[in-house]
Amino acid sequence: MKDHASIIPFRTERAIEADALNQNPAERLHLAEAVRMAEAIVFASAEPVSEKQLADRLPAGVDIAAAMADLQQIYARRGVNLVRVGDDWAFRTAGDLAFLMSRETVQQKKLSRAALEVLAIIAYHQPVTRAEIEDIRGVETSRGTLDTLMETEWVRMRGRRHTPGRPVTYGTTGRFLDHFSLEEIRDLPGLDELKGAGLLSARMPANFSVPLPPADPDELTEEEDPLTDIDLEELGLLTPRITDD
Amino acid sequence: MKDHASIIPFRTERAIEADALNQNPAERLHLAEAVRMAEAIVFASAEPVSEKQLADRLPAGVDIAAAMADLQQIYARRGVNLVRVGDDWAFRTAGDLAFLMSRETVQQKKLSRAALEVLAIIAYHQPVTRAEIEDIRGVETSRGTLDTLMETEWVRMRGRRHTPGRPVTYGTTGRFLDHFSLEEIRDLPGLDELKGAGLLSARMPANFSVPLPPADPDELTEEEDPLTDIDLEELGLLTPRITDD
Amino acid sequence: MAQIEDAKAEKATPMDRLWAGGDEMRQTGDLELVVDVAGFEGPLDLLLHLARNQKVDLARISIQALAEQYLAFVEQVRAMRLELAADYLVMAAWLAFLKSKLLIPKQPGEEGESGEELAAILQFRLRRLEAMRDAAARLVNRNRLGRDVFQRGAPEMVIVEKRNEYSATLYDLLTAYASQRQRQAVTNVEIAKRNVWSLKQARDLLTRLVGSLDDWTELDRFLIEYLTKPEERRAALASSFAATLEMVREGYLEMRQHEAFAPLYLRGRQRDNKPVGAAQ
Repeated sequence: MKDHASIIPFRTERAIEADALNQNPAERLHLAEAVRMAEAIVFASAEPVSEKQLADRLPAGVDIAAAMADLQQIYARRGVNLVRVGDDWAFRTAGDLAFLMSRETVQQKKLSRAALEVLAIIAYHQPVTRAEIEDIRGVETSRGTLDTLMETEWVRMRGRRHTPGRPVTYGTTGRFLDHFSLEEIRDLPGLDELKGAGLLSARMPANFSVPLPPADPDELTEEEDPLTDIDLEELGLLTPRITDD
Repeated sequence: MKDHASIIPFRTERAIEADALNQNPAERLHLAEAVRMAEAIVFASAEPVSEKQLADRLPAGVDIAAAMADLQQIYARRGVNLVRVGDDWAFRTAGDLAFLMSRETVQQKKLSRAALEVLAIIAYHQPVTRAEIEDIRGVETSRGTLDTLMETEWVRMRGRRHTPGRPVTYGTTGRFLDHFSLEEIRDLPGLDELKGAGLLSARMPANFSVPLPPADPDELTEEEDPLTDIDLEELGLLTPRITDD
Repeated sequence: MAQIEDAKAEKATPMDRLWAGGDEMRQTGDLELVVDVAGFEGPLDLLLHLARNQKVDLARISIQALAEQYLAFVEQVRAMRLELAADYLVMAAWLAFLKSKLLIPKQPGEEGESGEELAAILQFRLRRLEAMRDAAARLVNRNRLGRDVFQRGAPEMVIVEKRNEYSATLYDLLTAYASQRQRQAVTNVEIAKRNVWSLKQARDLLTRLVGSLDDWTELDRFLIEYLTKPEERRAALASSFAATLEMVREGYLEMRQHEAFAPLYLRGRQRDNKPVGAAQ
């Protein structure tokens, strides 16, 4: 069953012929066999394998360095490469295929009612601060709701308002337009359209209005300052730079 | 010094040339890249990888079967081989290098003779019920034996037989195939011969070779007297029963 | 007795019995057989062992001779007053029955299998068990994972990143917005209230504005530049007036009015004046 005597050579006839010019065939076969053995040993090992460990297990007299150089060459353009880790040898996924080693799992989620409300207010009233959102909704907005909206990538921090406390202003993103199939933010229906669609009562108070979002939501208004790196650090969106002197 | 390395290709140039005749170059390149990706994915995993998992991670439209056939051929004579385990694929050290690898052996759990016999019966007779296993062995199977086999994850409950009492049926798992280096159940050693000889039947098949009867079964030998019914009754053999002193 | 102990041992540590034990030659001498009965996996196993001792192919074995051997074995065990498990005795009885059937040719019209048929069934069972035993031996000698053949020793983990994907329709969005705004608009009283100056707000404002004034000044004039909406002005006046009264009482302000509905004049408290509610 375990007929080790007949190890199948894996080199092509041509290769052996070519080699015969430099080495005698027996020697060449010997090295080729050692390469296969080293391949199996490195593959099966939980840790990178040192040349000493290989020497202990390969037949006596094998040129380990030559065998490993062979093996490295063999795997050079494969999906898996033989690499040096310190002085040891190990197989690793080829660098250009590293993306295969991470995978995203996507979970479909529905936005909560609160998140939808906040999102809509941000869309219509942008640039809008958290306090203003709360004002419009008449309830506090939980931190989680805004986080969720940021995670959707439909909402972004735009800048900071020129008012005491310099509150952060929120607005929508290009992804928001994409997701809701809007060409531009001003395509959001206005008061009359909402009434026409039956979403708003026809008898709203006279002073009730639906704001018209800015034509170009990417441009900061006069009341806004751009976000700086320092702002982002404060908001916990950038890890503070370690300044070493 | 290391120039010999370049002449140990995974596949012969000739083989690639031959392939090129059948496919256009772009298609060929596409498959070659898919082969590299599949190689990286399967190589990275200790456990067999299913074709479904591969399909999920390779570019759409790749002919997985063709890619794996290619890869299997590429590795056919290397120190590490690509093996099929049921519908899954795995890299395993080459079988002929067992003599080299066995020093890595971790002390494995040894199965009792009874457990091994039960395992063989489950493998060759699956789906098989406990009663059928007991019929084949002529002895009760202890609960522990089946538990041990289930623990190894080589054996699983498959379902229930459509017979009165709806007994549970047992079968082997992918791990069983993997452990015993089998591609599929049909590769069990001697399966066809056993089937042909009728030795995998629950009951004696009609064509089972009946022992040669004596030349004249009706004729008693000289040492024999005919038995009467009274003899049989005296011996208590007409209705087999347990005699205890 | 040995068999029972063995059975217990198997239950306690099922792993400890080596399958390899089956390869050991069992003793065939009668005495050893008796002692070794615990080593058999039941009567069929014992029969198979006896059959192998006939040293012929199982297909050509004499079932009759086998039955006799088995019965002789059982007799010997009983003579030694050792107990045998029930299965062994059942098998003995069945074999004795088989032997008798083999001796008497099947009568026409007789029910059940003939002796030959029963012998064939026994032979089938023995061959099937032997086949499974051989199969087990072959299986166990294959290249086995973790013994002869190895998997990747340092598997590279696939990092799984979990990401949430949200979905909502424009309709969801608009419905949420419209109904929320409408809800707020209907319970709109708060919006009016928001424009009412609280006493404290009015007082803070007055303190800031009036504190440094020495001359009589109309109250309205302080407020008019702040208040553009008429409804706000009314509310602000009311709060300011209340705040003014409070501040006069506390002696920070002085206040006067010539007649009803005439403008109200305020000024900061004069140092020489006594802090009394002069204008009341």
